Amino acid sequence: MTDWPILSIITFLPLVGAAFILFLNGTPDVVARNARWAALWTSLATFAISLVLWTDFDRSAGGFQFVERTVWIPGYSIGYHMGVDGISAPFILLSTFLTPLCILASWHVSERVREYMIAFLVLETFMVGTFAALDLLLFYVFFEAVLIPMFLIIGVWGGKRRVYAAFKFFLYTLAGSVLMLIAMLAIYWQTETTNIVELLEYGFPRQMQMWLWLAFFASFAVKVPMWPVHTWLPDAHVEAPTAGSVILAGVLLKMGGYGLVRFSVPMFPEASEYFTPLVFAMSIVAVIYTSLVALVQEDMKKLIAYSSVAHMGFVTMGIFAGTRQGVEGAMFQMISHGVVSGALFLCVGVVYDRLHTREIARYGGLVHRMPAYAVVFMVFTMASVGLPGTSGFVGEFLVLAGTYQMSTWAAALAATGVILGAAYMLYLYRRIVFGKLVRDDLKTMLDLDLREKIVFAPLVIATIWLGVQPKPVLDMIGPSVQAIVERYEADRAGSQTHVERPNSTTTAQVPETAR
Amino acid sequence: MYSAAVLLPLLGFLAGSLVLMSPLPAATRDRLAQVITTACVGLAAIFSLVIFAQVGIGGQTRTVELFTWIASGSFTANWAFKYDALSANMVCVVTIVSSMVHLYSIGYMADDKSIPRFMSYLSLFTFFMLMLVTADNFVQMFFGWEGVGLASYLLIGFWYEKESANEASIKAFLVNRVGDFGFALGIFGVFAVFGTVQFDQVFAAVPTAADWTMRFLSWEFHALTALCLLLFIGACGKSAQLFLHTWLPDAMEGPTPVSALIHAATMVTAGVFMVCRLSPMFEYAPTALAVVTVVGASTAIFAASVGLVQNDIKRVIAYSTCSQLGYMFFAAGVSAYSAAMFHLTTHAFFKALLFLGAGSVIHALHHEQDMRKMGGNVHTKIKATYAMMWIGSLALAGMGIPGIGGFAGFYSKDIIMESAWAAGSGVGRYAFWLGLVAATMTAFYSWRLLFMSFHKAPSTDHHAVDHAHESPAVMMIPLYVLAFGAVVSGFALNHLFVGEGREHFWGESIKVLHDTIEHAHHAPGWIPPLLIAVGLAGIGVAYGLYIRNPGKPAKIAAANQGLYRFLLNKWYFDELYDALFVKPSFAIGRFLWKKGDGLVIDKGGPDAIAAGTLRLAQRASWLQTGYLYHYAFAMLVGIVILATWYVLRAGH
Amino acid sequence: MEITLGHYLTVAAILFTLGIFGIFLNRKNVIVILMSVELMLLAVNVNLVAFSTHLGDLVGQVFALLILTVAAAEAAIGLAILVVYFRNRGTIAVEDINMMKG
Amino acid sequence: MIEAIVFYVFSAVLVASAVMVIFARNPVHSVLFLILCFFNAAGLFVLMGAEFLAMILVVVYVGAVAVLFLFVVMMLDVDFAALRAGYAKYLPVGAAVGVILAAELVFVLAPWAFSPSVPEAIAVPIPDPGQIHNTRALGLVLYDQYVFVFQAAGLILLVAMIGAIVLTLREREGVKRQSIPRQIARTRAEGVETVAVKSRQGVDV
Amino acid sequence: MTTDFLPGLARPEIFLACAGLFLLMVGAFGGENKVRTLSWLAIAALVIAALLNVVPAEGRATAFAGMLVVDGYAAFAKTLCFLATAAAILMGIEFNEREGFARVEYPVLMVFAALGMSIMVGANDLITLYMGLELQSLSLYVLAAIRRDSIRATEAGLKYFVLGALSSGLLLYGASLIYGFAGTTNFDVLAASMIDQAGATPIGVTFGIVFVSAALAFKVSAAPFHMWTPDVYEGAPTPVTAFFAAAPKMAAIALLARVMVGPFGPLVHDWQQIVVFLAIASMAIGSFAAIAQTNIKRLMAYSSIGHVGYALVGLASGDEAGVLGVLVYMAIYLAMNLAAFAAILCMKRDGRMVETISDLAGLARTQPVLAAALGIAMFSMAGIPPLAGFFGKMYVFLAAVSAGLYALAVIGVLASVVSAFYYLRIVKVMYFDAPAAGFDRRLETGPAVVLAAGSAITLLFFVWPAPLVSAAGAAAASLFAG
Repeated sequence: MTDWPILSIITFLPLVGAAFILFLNGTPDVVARNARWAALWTSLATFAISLVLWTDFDRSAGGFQFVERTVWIPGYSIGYHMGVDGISAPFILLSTFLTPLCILASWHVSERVREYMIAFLVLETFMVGTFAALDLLLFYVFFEAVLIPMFLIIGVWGGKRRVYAAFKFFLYTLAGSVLMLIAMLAIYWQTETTNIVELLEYGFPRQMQMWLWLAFFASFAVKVPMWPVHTWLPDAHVEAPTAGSVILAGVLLKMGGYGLVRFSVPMFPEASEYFTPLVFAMSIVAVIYTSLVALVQEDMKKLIAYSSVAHMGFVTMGIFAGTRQGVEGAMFQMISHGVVSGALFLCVGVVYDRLHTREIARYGGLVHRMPAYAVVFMVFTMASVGLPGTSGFVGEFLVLAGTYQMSTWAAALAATGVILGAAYMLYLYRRIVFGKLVRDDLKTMLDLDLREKIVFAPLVIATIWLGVQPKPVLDMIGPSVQAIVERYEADRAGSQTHVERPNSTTTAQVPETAR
Repeated sequence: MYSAAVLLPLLGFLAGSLVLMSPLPAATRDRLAQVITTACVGLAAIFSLVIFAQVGIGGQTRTVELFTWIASGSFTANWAFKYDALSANMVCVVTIVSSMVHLYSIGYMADDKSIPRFMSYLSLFTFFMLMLVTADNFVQMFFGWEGVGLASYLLIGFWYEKESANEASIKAFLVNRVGDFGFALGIFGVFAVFGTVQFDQVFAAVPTAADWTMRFLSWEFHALTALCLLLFIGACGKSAQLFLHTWLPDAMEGPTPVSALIHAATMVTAGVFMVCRLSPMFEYAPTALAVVTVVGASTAIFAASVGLVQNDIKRVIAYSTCSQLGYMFFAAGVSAYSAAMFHLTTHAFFKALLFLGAGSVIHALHHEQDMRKMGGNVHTKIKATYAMMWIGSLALAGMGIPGIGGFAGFYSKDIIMESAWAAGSGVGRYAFWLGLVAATMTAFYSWRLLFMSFHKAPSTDHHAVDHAHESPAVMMIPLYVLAFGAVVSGFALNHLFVGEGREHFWGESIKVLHDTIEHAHHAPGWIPPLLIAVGLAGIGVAYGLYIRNPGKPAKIAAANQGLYRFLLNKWYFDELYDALFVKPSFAIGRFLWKKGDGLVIDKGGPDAIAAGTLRLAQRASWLQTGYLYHYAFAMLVGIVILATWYVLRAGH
Repeated sequence: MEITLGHYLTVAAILFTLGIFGIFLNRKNVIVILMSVELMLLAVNVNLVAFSTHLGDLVGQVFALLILTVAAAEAAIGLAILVVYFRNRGTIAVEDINMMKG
Repeated sequence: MIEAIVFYVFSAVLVASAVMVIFARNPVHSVLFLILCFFNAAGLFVLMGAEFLAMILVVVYVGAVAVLFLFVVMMLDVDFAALRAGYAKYLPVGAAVGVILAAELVFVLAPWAFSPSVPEAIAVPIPDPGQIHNTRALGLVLYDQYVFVFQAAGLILLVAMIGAIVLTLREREGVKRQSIPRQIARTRAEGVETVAVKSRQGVDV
Repeated sequence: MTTDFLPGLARPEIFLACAGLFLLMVGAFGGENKVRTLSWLAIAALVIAALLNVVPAEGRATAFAGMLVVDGYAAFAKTLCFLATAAAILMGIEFNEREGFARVEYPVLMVFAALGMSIMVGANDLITLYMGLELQSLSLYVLAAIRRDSIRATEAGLKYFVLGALSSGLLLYGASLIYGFAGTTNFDVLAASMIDQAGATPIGVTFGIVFVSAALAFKVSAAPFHMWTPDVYEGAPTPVTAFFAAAPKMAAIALLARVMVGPFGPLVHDWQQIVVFLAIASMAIGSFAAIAQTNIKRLMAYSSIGHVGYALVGLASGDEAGVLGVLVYMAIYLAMNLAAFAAILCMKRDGRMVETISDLAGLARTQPVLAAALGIAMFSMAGIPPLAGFFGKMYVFLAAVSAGLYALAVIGVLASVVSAFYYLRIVKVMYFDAPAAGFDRRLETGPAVVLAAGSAITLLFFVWPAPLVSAAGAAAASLFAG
């Protein structure tokens, strides 16, 4: 099995499906129907194949696995180089997991179905490619390419202000990324390689690290998005079609976090350490500021979009805490957020499909007519709030635990976000689901149908499963994170520990069984 | 069996949920859910008694590890059930009260339209509570901690059509979150300091860590003190101690069985349980203990004072709960953890009894909760309930005859007061005197409640009273069981919990450096009689005001308008918080959204750049005038710029 | 007083500048612009011939010769375009050549 | 000395007439001044020993190009009254920039220095005019070393011719032309129409 | 200096000259109804000429007494010029017929223009350079105005001509200064002469370089010598515009690069600033001014100005990597630009051409294939991977970064973000807006073929970039070998 170019298959299989859909013909209805099914089966097949990454992944090793490598651009040592480690594999699984759900959730899309499905499949290819690429340039190609289908998805199938949102999304992220491109070229010139594996071992001069770090950060900070470059996100989310929001929140934001973990911290450790206070500050502001903003939103999607910013603030904080728990928590938080925020957008989509408004005030008392919906929404609300036992808790908790070791201020301030997070989510839930059912149009709302239940079921299961038994995922992530953290610690100037232990020289009195 | 005791309620919850979603007829669903959940919890209660016998009395402590939950580097948290005297006792209390409440709910909620949901929630709560008490590490405890918060949220907001219920549920969750915020920080600190979150390992390391310091925020703290205080914030939130108490009275919006189970007997005592569980840590943090004492004592008096004037029957009991929790805390604060646990246990019985009794009254009066509309000698119609309320009140007031015996509260309150006195410290005395005053108030409002609910002349609305009827057996049996507990538990457990058997019983689960209980046994002999005396005094005043001179309370209230309002409005905590936190949060949020995001970031950032770009674009295209001479001139300017540049460069 | 290379170059430079001047200061008539171009080329030729003489190299003169040839061809094309433009527009005032802009 | 006087006379007239080319109000005058320019430039060429170029300049430019200009100016029959002299507005800026350029050029060119490697670089040394006169010397290299560009020049002239034709030659509507092939291919049927005339009805022609 | 004649090395040029003359004959005697045949013959001639390109065994050789150089670089550039010209002719066949100016001279002039380009890129002497440039330019002036009944076309021709003549004057003046300094016009000898000057360049030579580069900047339409571009692109008939934006630009850039790194190679630190200035100005103008456009041809004009700016970014480094970047960039630029113009040629409604961007509204619904092709071209021009345009940009920025020109690279990428805005706007109009009346369904053969080929190259370049990159690498190497 491992002799196969498994990553290439996962990456490009959706493209095959897209090509197939491209050449469908028949009456519009037939094309639409076939396109839907073809897209669904393609993405399901991709997911099925990607499960190999789960089953065959060697959890004891921190290095790259399933590596493929061939020459791509001659002369320049830029290769087609794919591989995964514990940091990228979960994201690939997340991407392949969410795509079929998105397609299923978009079943009712009736306009330009063919193009829609192609856009999603192409998007999947780019997403998987981004995480699988082991060549800097290849990474960039995939990373940026994502913009094209997403731009079209927002712009063509989006809401009223879709044009503004699509442009803002595209240009904002593009502006961030191009600086990274320059940095990548500078890296190439310094090291004469774009091989990520080699680059991770390369020690850049301090001064250069600073610039490279800033350039990379510009890109990833926008993508994550970090305060104050987050404003594209609410707009993009609000205007995107439901599935677009799901992918945007579920996977695209993770690219930024992935980039920080993959590149910024291990490749520029000195700069990362130097800039950690900045990142912490930005993260904390993101957590508190956007939580407060989320509290007063009148649009459901905007609220959840702002909550994404806040949640991603935890991620960036955890990553730059640079401790095992921090980075691992950030990774887990991203995976969890991918599932949960995606699911929340689907929840919004469900009611939007029925009433065609996202205004919170238009709803209320949905539980009377839609009990199943209320349950599902409650599960994800709680996961978003970070209730233990749901996936949201594990990441948030580890991040804070990890950050605490570096900066108690950061941890304490960010922890207030947990309170505010509960406030805006519960407030949202209450306004939509609870209360009296007064409006006539709400009284005719139908509960989740079978298709929607099928969409939500895996998400609910994943949310609970990740919350109760996160260990397999953490085991997957662990060795790779360990490698990064060890390297980072080695390059770090001094220990950040806040604990004074006057009566002992070592931590020996901490029981060894702690592990 | 050890696992089953915890997991059975979960099973009940899942089964109940399945029933809820099943396409069966409504009546069948209701019945099925009731039977399954009650059976599960009941079975768990039976198991818990066996466990109590084995672990508590038999001393066979054990930890059942299920599987690893979170493992990240040196951070490991397992799913495990830790059984020692402390948790066995709690499991017992929880499952017994819970099963009684389950049973009671069958009757109380009979008319409700979503019975399966209610029963499932109750089971879910029970499961979380059991997870909390059987945790062998901080994280699982936190799991249960937040889980019970969720269940509480769901149950308070059970009647989701009611706006007040929704608001109360959110408030409960959020205030608890504030506490959890401290709890979580405490856990992080524990991990940072000790490198582990396993109780055993932390406790083992505590003695060596007695003089460690740690930086928290920008200050240097004694490590254990800081950690304990942070953790105590969590306890305050859950146990509704002063400053974080505001949610508890509002939580009475939930159905009465919920109030009995969650907001009296079990969940709210989690804070006390936590402090006791962490006694090995607190013992090395005397400052923290002092804080616990002061907060507990202050809450005791504060809540009691508010309870004096409330008119909602459930709110009175709620404040009473709050006050009693204060007792438990200051007991723990003076290192009398076993006393705290003792009171916790007895309180669970009599407070659940009171709530369920109140529920029975409310049930009888067709969901009337305002005591001003009760009365009219309704006790003649609901005699059993009336009796039960008496038992509960007597137990609450700690009535008994010193040297001979009394109701449950008599034993536990007695030992607490003695401990407070015996602690000998300033805070101990503070707690003692406040506790004494609170005890008076407790007796007063308890009987005020009795008198107003049953005896007082009825209000203008006779209807409810006229049609009052005794509750069905399914509701009464739990009352009897709990009443039994309220009567005998003090006597039965006295020896084991705080008597000579205590060291054998608690074993390793509670650690004390100075045995306050021992001192308490040598406390002055005047304390028990004094307690009884102030209790009787309270009862007497209540009798005087509400039976003998029914017009008097209004007059007193009118004479002390300021004080009365102050107490009636709960010391204006809600208003204060609303003005300090809630309103500003929304205002700041709106400001940041409109002004921060909208004006500064967007208008100043991307939009400004976009607008600037467009302006530049306009300019750039104006440059293109279409006139040849301008074009030629532009070329010339280009040449001249370059030429001049090189001339100047050559000059250098 | 000896006439050096610098003298010729100066004359050529002035002539060249005048040629450029003629192109962008002219508001009247496109034909004058074409004449200005001729002036510029003349200046170039003066330059080339002067260099050729002072270097003792014939290449400059060959270059100048070819420039003369090409310039003639250029003038022809220019005038042809001018004529067709005039036919369409009825004017060759420089200010009127302004259909397209922005 | 004489050389200097001649140089200054030619140069002065050259520059002056160049100024007049630009600033003359009447384009016909401009053309005439241009011709004067050419003559003076030719004088300078002679002064520098480039007789052939001087001759070419007079023959080709004065004789052909300038006349072409004159021809076009006349042909287009521009309405001089309508022409505006609106450059005063831009004159200061334009003049300033132009003067800067001129100043820079003069500043740069006056102290001219050849590259030290010039001797090796000379490709075609000018032969002694006494032995091979200028025209012959040019001819010798033009058809030998520079034949490639010479051919290219030929193509350029061809393109100019094509261009001039394609742009300006037009077959006017309404002008009758002789078409010999059509005349030859003409058949009787095209030429004669036979009409059966019914009596008393006449024919519409 | 070699005195070898070696006319065999000039095979493409000689063939094209003969072919041009032959076509002229055919045209002159065949009359207007032979235009189609003539066009196909011209295309064939250009393709054959492209195939006739030789790369001498030693990598580089000069012919005609050093006037012409033949190397891999010239061959690469010539091939692209010829093919682009052929594509332009192909696109124009039906258009010209439809618009009523199908002239026999049209393909002939194209062929001569191609010949001029060929001479330009093979120039090894200032004189050759000038002759090639003029041969090309004169043809272009005529082509711009070939639709002689159109006011806009003739105005375009006039503007182009006047400013072109001005630029010729500048070029010659600069050339005369360089000749005057070094005593030679031959590039090889010049290069040798300049080596001595490196470090302390006399200002006269610098001026010469300034003037020459300004003139060449005019030809490549780099700001601030770009002013003719928008007007000419708008005014000229669309196939001619497509041609202008492709082949001559390629030739001029190739020539610029050859001049800069050849004779002036040793003076890289002197001319680098010129190129940087031109690059920044072009990128800025190209990005900003395009935003305000409503006519798609004008927009393409500004876009091409911007693209020249990027190509110049590569040149600014002045090394082999830079030239490689320029060549790759231009090759890709040709593909996507021709595709875009082919799409523009398809914009006709009821047989009449429309040119405003708003006419594209909703094209994605009325003609999805066309919209997709144009969309690909636009995304590619914006430099979004994985489309070819990104790789072009990557190579030039790589060169700039390698030369330490970080500021230039940063300005470049930021300009590319701005330019992305207007490329996206076209995509937006096609995909997001409500459909306007559809275009005529039938696509003409010429544009369709070019569109398909251009889009395919743009879209699939990333799959197999090796051939182009290798060829460009060899070409760049040969430029530095001499």
